[in-house]
Order: sequence, then C-alpha cells, then structure tokens
Amino acid sequence: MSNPATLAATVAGADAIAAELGGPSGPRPRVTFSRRNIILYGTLIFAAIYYLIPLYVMVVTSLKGMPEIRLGNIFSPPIEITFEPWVKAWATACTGLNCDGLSRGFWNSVRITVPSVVLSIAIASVNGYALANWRFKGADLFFTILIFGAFIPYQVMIYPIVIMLREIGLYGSLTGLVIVHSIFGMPILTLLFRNYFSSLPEELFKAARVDGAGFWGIYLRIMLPMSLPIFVVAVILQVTGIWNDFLFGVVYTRPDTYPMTVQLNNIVNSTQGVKEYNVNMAATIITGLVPLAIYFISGKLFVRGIAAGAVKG
Amino acid sequence: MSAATRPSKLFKNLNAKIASIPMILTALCVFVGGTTWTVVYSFTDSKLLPRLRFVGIEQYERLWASQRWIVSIENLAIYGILSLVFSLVIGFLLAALLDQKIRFEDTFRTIFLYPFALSFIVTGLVWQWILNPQFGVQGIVRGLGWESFSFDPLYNADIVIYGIMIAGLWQGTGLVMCLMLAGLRGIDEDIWKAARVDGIPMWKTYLFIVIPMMRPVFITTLVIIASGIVKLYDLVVAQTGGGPGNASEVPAKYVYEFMFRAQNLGQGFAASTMMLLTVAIIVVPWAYLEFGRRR
Amino acid sequence: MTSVLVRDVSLNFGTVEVLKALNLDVPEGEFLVLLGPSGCGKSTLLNCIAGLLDVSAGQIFIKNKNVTWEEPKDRGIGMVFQSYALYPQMTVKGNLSFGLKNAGVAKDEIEKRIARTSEILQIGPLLERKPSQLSGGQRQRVAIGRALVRDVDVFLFDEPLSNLDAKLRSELRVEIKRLHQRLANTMIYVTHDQIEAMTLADRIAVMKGGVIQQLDAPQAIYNRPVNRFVAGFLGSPAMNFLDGELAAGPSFKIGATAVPLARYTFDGSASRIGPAVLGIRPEHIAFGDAAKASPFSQQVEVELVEPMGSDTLVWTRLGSQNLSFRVEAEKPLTVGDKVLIGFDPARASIFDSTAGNRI
Amino acid sequence: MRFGFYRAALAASVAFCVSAPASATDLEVTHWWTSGGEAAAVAEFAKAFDATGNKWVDGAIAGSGDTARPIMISRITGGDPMGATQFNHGRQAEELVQEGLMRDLTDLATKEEWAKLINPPTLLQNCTLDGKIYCVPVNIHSWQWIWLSNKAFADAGVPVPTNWDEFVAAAPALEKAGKVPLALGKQAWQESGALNVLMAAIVGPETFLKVYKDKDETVAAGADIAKVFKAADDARKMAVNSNVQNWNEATAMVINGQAGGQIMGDWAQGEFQVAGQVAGKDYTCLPGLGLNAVIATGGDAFYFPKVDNADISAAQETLAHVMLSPETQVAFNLKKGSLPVRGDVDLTAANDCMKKGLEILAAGKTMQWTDELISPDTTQQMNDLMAEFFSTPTITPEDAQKRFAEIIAKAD
Repeated sequence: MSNPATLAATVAGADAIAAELGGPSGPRPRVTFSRRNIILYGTLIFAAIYYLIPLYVMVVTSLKGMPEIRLGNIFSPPIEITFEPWVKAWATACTGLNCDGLSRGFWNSVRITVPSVVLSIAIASVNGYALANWRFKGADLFFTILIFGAFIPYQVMIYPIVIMLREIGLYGSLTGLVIVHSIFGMPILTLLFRNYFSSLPEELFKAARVDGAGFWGIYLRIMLPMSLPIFVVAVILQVTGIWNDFLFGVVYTRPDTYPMTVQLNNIVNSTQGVKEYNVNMAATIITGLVPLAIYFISGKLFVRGIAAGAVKG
Repeated sequence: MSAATRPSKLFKNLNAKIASIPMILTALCVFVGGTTWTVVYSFTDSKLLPRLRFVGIEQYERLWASQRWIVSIENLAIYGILSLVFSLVIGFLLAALLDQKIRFEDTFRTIFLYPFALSFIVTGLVWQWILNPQFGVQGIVRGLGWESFSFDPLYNADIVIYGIMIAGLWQGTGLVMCLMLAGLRGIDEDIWKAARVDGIPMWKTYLFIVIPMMRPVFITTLVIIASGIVKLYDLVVAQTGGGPGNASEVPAKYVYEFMFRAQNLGQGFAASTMMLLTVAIIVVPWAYLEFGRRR
Repeated sequence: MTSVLVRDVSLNFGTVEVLKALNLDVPEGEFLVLLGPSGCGKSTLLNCIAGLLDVSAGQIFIKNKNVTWEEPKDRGIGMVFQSYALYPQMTVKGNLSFGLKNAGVAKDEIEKRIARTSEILQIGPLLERKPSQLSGGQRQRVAIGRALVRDVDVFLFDEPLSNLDAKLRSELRVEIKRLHQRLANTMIYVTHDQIEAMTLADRIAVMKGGVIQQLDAPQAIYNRPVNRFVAGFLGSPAMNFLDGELAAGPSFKIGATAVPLARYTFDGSASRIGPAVLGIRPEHIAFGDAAKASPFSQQVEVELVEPMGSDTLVWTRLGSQNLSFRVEAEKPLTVGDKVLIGFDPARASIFDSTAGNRI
Repeated sequence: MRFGFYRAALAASVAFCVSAPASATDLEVTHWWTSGGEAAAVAEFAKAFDATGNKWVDGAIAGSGDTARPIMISRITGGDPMGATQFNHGRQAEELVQEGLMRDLTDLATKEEWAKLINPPTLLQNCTLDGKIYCVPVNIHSWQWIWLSNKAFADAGVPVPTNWDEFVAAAPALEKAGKVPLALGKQAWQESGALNVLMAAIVGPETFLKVYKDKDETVAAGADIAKVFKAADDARKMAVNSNVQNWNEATAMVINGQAGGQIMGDWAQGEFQVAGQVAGKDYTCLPGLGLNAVIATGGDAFYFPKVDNADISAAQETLAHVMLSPETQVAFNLKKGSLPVRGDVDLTAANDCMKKGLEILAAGKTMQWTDELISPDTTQQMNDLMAEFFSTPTITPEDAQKRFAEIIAKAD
C-alpha cells in the first residue's frame, strides 16, 4: 500500500474499506462492568465474605463488654469498644491458681517452636534431598512408610511414644518434644522437599559431582542456596502446626514449659458461670497472631514455594 | 589392569544413608514399630496400662458391635468423601478465578488462606458460635423477621456432620487453593494460546487439558487433605464434642476416648488398628506405585 | 595410546536394557562423537563414563586405570551439560573455582588456572557476574570453562549446543573444534545433530537401542553406512530409499526400471537375489547433461521444488517412489518440467529389506 | 556406689530438715479444677500447703478429667511424674497402683489414724488396695441433687416443687412461661449421671446396687428400671430446648432463672455461691430428688506418684497431712460445695444445702456410686448409650433399657 499509484487505483474500493476503517481500531475496549467481570469479582467477593466472617466475629466480639454480648447479635459492631478482654486474656485470665493469662505460655511456645521448626526442617530437607538425588536401595520403601505415617492419627501414637521417650530418657524434656514434632512433621515435609529437589535440574547435581562435591557439599553449597521458596513453605507449615499444637505440648512436657495453647484451652474451657466470650475470642486471636503474621508477611513466597514443592510429583 | 576392590554395597552412598538415619529410624521405630505395637496390643484386654494378656479378637467383636463405632465410620466416610470433593472443587475454582489476571489478587489470596493459620480448636470454637441457633446465624435471620428460618446444623443430629464440614472447609480450602494456584501457574502459557486459537471454551480447557496436566499437584493435595481427614478429631471436639448424642463421632475420637476416658486401651487399639488397616490398604499400594516405581 | 576404554558395559534399569554389552576404545587426543536419536543410550553411556551412573556389568578404564567404581571426581574428567548446569547462586568465578576448591587446589594455582581458562574462552569480563546475567552463549562458554579449568585428560560433552539458536550453535561449534585443536585432549561428545557430528568428529559412533551401530570416520560413515538406520540418520537432506528387487546381472529392479550394479561393491556374501532397498543420497544424483554420462539414467517429471539458498532440492518420482535430488540454485526448474537424472551405482548403498544391513 | 552415697546424703539432709520447718520444696500438683468455685477451693489447699514453707506448683488442666487424665497417666507412666495428682477415687487409678507407680501411704495413715478420722469409712476403702492405702480422699461429692430456680417457678406462677414428680408436673407451666424446664448440658457424662440419679431416687439404693454392684441383668431389664427409663424420657422431653454443653452453663441457666432446674452433683453449689445466691431464698436443693434422701459418697482423692527424690517425698507427706487437717477441710469444702471427709469438723458456716447433706451423712444414709462400682470402660458405654438416647427422640425408653441391660450383662 506504500505505492501512491496503487492507492489511487483502488479508490473505487476505498469506500468499502473506509466503512471497514470506521470499524474496530486500536486496542479492544475493556468494559469494567462486563458480565464476566461481574461474575468473576462477584464470586470472589462472596467467597471472601465467607472466609472473613469468622475473623470479623472474633474481632468484634473481643472488643465488646459482656453485657453487650448477652444482648445478642454476634455480627453487630461494638457500641462501646473495650480492650479489657484483650488485657484480661493476655495478663490476668485464670487457669486454676495461675492468673497471668496467656503471657505465661508465650515464651514457652517460642522456646518450643523455634528448635522444633529448625530441627524438623533440617531433617526433612536432608531426607528430601537424599530421596530425590541419591536414591539408595530401599529408600523408596522408607518413603512409602513415611507417607503412610502421615495418615496415622496422633492419638494412636501417644502411648508408644511415651514408652520410647521414657526408654531413651527424654520424656518430659524439651528435647523430647522437639523430637516428637520433628517426627510428625517429617512425612509431609519430606514429600514437599523431595518434590522440590527433584524439580531442580538434575544436571546441576551431576555437574557438582563431577566437580568433586560430596553428599553434604552438594546439599550445603548447591541445593540449599536454591531452596528459599520451599523453605518458606516448610517454615510456615511447621510454625503453624507446632504453634497450634496442644496435644503433644501438654502430654510431652511439664507445666513450667506448657505452650500457649494449653493456656488457651484452660481459658476457653474453664468457664466461670457464664462463658466470657469476649475474653475467649481475644485469647484466640492473640494465640493465632504469630502464625497469622507469618502468613501475611510471606504470602507471595508461599505460593511460589508451594508451586515448587507440589507441582512436580 | 587389575580391578579395584569393589566397595561394599552397604558403604555405597554412605553419606546419603547416614543422613537418612533419622528418616529410617522414624519410619521403622515410630511408624512401623508403633503400628506393630498397637496391633499386638489390640489383641489384649489392656485397660489403663498396656498388658500382654491376649484375648483373641474379642476387642474387635465388641468394636463392630458398637453402635458408636458404626456411626463414627459412617461419619468419617461422609465427611471424608464430601470434604475431599469440596476441597478440591472449591480450591480449584478459587484458584482458577484468581488466575484470571485479576486485580487485588494478593488480597484475595491472603483472605482465603489465613484460616489455615488457625488451629482446629479455634476454628471449631468460632464456628460453634456462628452456628449457634440462639445468637448465631439462625438467631439473626429470625431477628430480621424470618421467624421460621432454621439453620442449626450443630444441634441437629441428621446434619451435624455437614456443620463440621463447613468449618473444616473454611480452614482447609485456602491451602488447597494455594496448591492449585501453584499448579496453574506451572502450566505452559502456550496451552492457553493453543486452546484460544482452537476456540475451545475455557471450562473445557480446564477440564480436559489443564486438570490432567496438574496430576502431580492433585496427588500432593490429595495426600495432604486425606491425611488430615483421617486424623479429624480436634475440630469435632471443639465444635460439638461428638454431639448431639453421638451423631458427630469420628474414629479418631473413639480411639482417644476408649484409650483414655474409658481406660480400655485394648479397645482403643483395636479401633486404631481398623483405621490403620484401612489407610494401609489404600495408601501403601498407591504410594508404592506413585513414588516407588518412579524412574 | 588408549584414553578411554569401555569394555562389555551393560546397564539395566529394572528389566529395561539401556546399554547392551557395549565396547568402545577411544585413543588419546581423539574427538569422538556419540550420535543417535533420543533414547538410543548415548547420554547414558556418557554418564556411565563420567561415573554418574553405575554400570550393571562391564568395566570402564580411563588412562589405563580401572575407574568402574570410582567417584566422578576421581576419574580425571570434565563435563559440559546441555542445560549448562551453572550454579545459579555463584558468580562465574565461583562456578569455575568450585571444583578446584573441592579438590583442595592451592589458591594461587586456582587463580592461575582461571586466568588461563578465561583467556582461552574470552570470558574474562564476565568473571564477577552471576549466571542469570549471562546470555545463552556466554553461559555455555562458562560451562565449558568449568570443565577446562579442571585440567583433565578427558572432556565429556552432553549435547552442549542443543539449547542454543542456530547461529550461536555454529559459532560455538567452531570454537569447540578450535579448542580441541589447541588442547589436543580426548573429547567425547554426545549429540543428535548429524552436522555437529560430521564437522567435529575424528570418529563417530552411531548408536541405536543401546548398541553402537557403526564406529568410523565421518566420511566413511557417510559414504558406506553399515545399515539402513545409519544411512538414514546421517546426511541432510536425507538419503533416498527405493524399494526393489536384486536380480542376477547383477542389477536392481525398481518396477520396470533396472539399475545395473556392475560398479557396486558388495559386502560379504549375503544373498544377492530378492527384495532389497537401494539408498542414494540426493547430492549423488546427477542431472541434465551430467546424467547422460552416468551408468544409470532416467527421464522424470519435477513434482516439487525446495529452494534452499545455496542449492535447490527437487522432488520427483521414480516409478511410484519418491525421490529427491540436489541441483545448483541457478538451474531454473519448475513443477512439471521433464528432466533426465542419473547416478553412479558405486555411490549407492544396498540394504537387506528386512534386517536393513548393507549388502 | 556414687548413687548410694547420694542416697545417704539425701537421707541425712531429710533427717535434718524434719525438725526445722521443711525446706522450700516445689511440689507440682495436677488437677482439673478450673471453674470458679473449684479454683477458689483449690486455692485453699495451695494456701495451706504454702504455709508449711513448701511451694504448690499448680498444674491445672482445664476441660474436665477427660482432657487431664491422659496427660497425668502419660506423665506417670513416662517416668516424669508430678508430685501429686487428683483422681476420682474409685477405679480410675487402680492399675497405676497395681503397677507400683503410686506411693504407699499406709505408714502415714496409721500414724495419723486416718481410719478413725475419715467418715464414712468407705472413702478410705476406696483408697485401699491389698490392705495398703494409696490415696487421700479430700471431699465427698454426691450426685443426687436437683437444683431449682425459685425465680423460674415464681415467674411461671407455680410453687417450687418438693420432689421429682411435682417437678415433672410443673414442667408445662414453666414451658408456657418461656422457660426450659430442665437444664441439661449436652455431654454424655451429665446425661448418664442424670439417669443414675433418677435410678437411685426412684428405685432406691438396693435395686441400684443390684444393677451396678451385682451386675444383675434381669433386674436391669425389669419393671423397676423401666420406671427409671420412663423418667429419663420425661427428662429428655423437658430438656429439649437446653442448648448448652458444659454443666456450669446449665447451672447458669438455673441461676439466672432461664431454666426450672438441673440434676447435678453438689459441686453445682459452688456456682450458686460464686453468683452470690442464697440457698432457700434464690434456689432450692432437693437431695435424692426429694424422693429418696440418700447420698453417694464418691468424691475426689489425691494420689502421690512414687518419686526418687527425698525432698519431694517429704513434701508429699506434708501435703497429705495438710489436706486432711480440719481447717483445710473446712475451708476447702465450703468453697467447693462438697462435704468434708471427716466428721469432727465444725461446719457452722455451711449453708442450707450443705447442712442437708451433712444431716444425711450423719444419719449414715450413704451408698456407693458408679465410680466405685463399675469400670471406666463400662461407664463409657453407659455414657455413649445415654448420649444417643438424649439426642435421639426416636429411641424409645424400652429400647434404651434393653441396651442398658446388655451393657450391664457384660459389665466389669
């Protein structure tokens, strides 16, 4: 069409083209309120409401006074905001004779969670690495057993583990509890790590072997630096699981090291006449703050890590 | 050219084996050992403390004659199947919606995921409250003037298990969504282009092309959801305590209560053995095919 | 002197036999190419030589030392991978020095070797960069450098150029060849690209189904392929295969047409009567006047023309079978033209129609 | 050898400490008393124990004995026992004692002449195995009470009933006034407890014992017990609108006049007390449901796991002593709403209801309760049955009784 002569010669047909030219041109217009968008965002918002209602109820209730709660509507916002329940849940709620609320268990929870998370992830990542890259004979059998272990209800294992811990003399100690958490975190974490490491290019592993790096050398120097996403996932899963754990915390430790969830249980379950719903809710939120914070901070990395750990089977 | 002495098979990949000792110990001592121990003691009449006084299959006879155990099994079957299906469907739908290059994706994703950070105990308590007929949803709708409105799943023996499922899904679908979203992000963009050029409707592309490609994600998800379902306990305890009556009893609770409340370890072990047996029948051959024979 | 010797090596994955009692003898300084389609076992063989896979049976010697059970690092090899396999979190320098550090080489020696390697490969300016900041060609150069810096006797290349675009591929191909001329090390190179094989190799081992089909100099393989598979795999555009019948004379009958085989050198003593396949490369078919001088010629009709720049591939039919031949680009042929073609049976290959072996 | 040396050294130091006020030893005590009244009561123990120069380390685990017991048992069998722990006396700790995990208190008991102090003697019998004493009973709890809200009946315009039959008759009036006639927490132990209370009240202790002690299934399937199940059916109907789980929430319904009454043990009294209500004025209590004023002498007891530490052993003895001392008994039981285990204490401070209980006790009208008679296993089966019965209106009293008789036939 660059030739003016050609253009002139086709003048007869230009009308038709002009009509065409008047048609769609440039970027396709985007309709903000297209039917598709309404359905899409409508569904998402509807779902979001379902997911948010409990949080809303928890927060709203924790800010009300007891008389207001008795009046009824759990969804109505507080008429008079009070932080009393929060203070009480944290500092003065009683369980038995101890009236220092959740504050008592907070540091215990930290002391339990940190080493448990570190150890369980260390073990599981090495497992996953050994399973993905070194495949020694019988490894698959152990892995299958491990997956089977993921399905064993914890309650069933309480007794055998009490006996084992007693035999190795770790019953009642923090070390014992850390080991228990590592054991029960192992199946799912190993699965994720194994999937992740098998998704890394195998040639990298081969190159490192040719370069003379051994089992640990490859793990520490090559694999670990590439594994941030899956470590984020593992940390999130473990912090959540261990922080929220009640059963192991209470069975395998002693009162001076009880985690926060034990206090939560005590506050929620020791009712004094009428249940103090506001205090219960405040206590619930306070207990959940640590895992929640971790989620909010690392949201994007979580999906990326999951992508790496779950996509390749 | 003399051949070097062949290193012993045992020492091949020695470091890998040493590093796997915790895993091997856990697998053998805890999972195999603990399971065997449980099975052995299920044939005894152990009460508060484990004792090796064998009584044959008496515990099993009693287990299967127990109305409560039957209810527990039925509940787990209903809950298991439905929550598996709904988790996968809802999780996938939400992920598919989030994958439409929408705005505020991060916000939505965080909203769907945050319940997973909360324990089952907390989940149970909150939903127990929301579903309470007096001041929960039912009360509020009635307060708005619809007097005959009835929604009290936790207090109605026929539907209580669905009430528990509402809470269970609330807590767990976020993770499923995340897994699915991750899977969708791993699908080659070209697949979408090809489907678009070929004029294949979106739902068909998802159903017949994308989902089959996401098989590994579904498997990981399945393991995670299913292992959670079998262990279902805290949620029921926090939400209904097994009630009304025994309408929301589940096997894990049966096991726990017979072991510790009824102080009849033998019975608790017999129930756990049945659970483990079911799991083993389903999981072991499948896991072996899925993970063991990979090359 | 033998540099790499593979003796009766087999490898099974479960019940699948990937390598079948394979033998290979690579003299020092040779550039050997393992060529074959995917799944033929060529990469597996290379991995076995590197020690990354354990053999099921047989032995591997490198520099007269039995290394069958040695770790890769102790075999005196360097390896370059298709996906480069650069450690993403390390700089180029870190990548180059990783193996040396593991081997406990002294610091100044490491510096010296890196300096020499980066000079050879001209990657000096890239030393402080991370792999993600490099282009594909640069990455592969670093990957080669990583093998080079180890100062070993044997280099193993596992399809090193497959991930590059055509232009870069041919550039690096030349560079690898120069490298080999300069270093004179033994190099074993795996590829499925027959042009790479032809251009680089001192000898080519064509593999299929875990077995070496033919091991010879490139030209020999090109001219006298031992079987139909080798014949078809080498050469681009591919060799023409014509079904027909060997008859007394000797001659090869394609329908009514008979090709006299007086000038053809038969292999061995296989039956020279009965169904067979005649293979002739497109570039060996003469056209027009030149065809008249050929021992065999035939009038054919042009069906399709594929201009390729330097020359043109013309498709026609001999009897009912497709046949292509090459003409200079200047010859203006159009569809429907009737032309005379011919070839010298001495340049053809005749194969058994069932087993595909050369007759 | 070194070990022996330590033993000797420890023994010496103990001997040294006995005369001087005991050196401060931390003693961990686990229990499941966490509700308002309970916590106040247990504080009395702690106060008295701390006064001896030792330190009470509180290991409260909320959520009733079912949550706490597995933890206690695990701790003891896991070889990391607490200093002292609560159990309901009766058969819960039987096996732990048999395994030799619990401390033998016979010496102390003989020295302090528990046999003379403790009334009724069945309490000490329950702590005895093979002639040795293993626990310290601290209170008497009786299940056989119904607690009535005077306000609720006033609102309904009917007089406060004086026995179960009147209560049943008053139910329609209560319902008309928008009240829940019977408050009943939807937990199995409360439901089966109610059944047992009805049984003891309606058919009397003798038949009750035939069922639970002799495990006589023909009696369990007989006409007398049929009356009991008929009454349970009434209770079920009256409690249809009772939407609470915990016992003290049900008690709260009685306290604030939402419900007419609740069948619950005497521990409910602590809740009335915490709420500042006065027996006779705000609420009425009917022992034995006003039909059969007999009380069971179940209750709580403390066990002392065997420990190797002499300091802790000494502290255990101190605690056992403190728990039975008259002052502590009074202070504790007043708060707890239970009856003291010794007859020689002054309970002038006791309220109406407690006095009723004391009178019955003094008259010797006591009976054994299910904790002592049937194993926890059988109790669990009972609980399961009653949970099903109370939540499933379609189960007829006849069906339930049939299944009850089957459980009794197999009971141990």
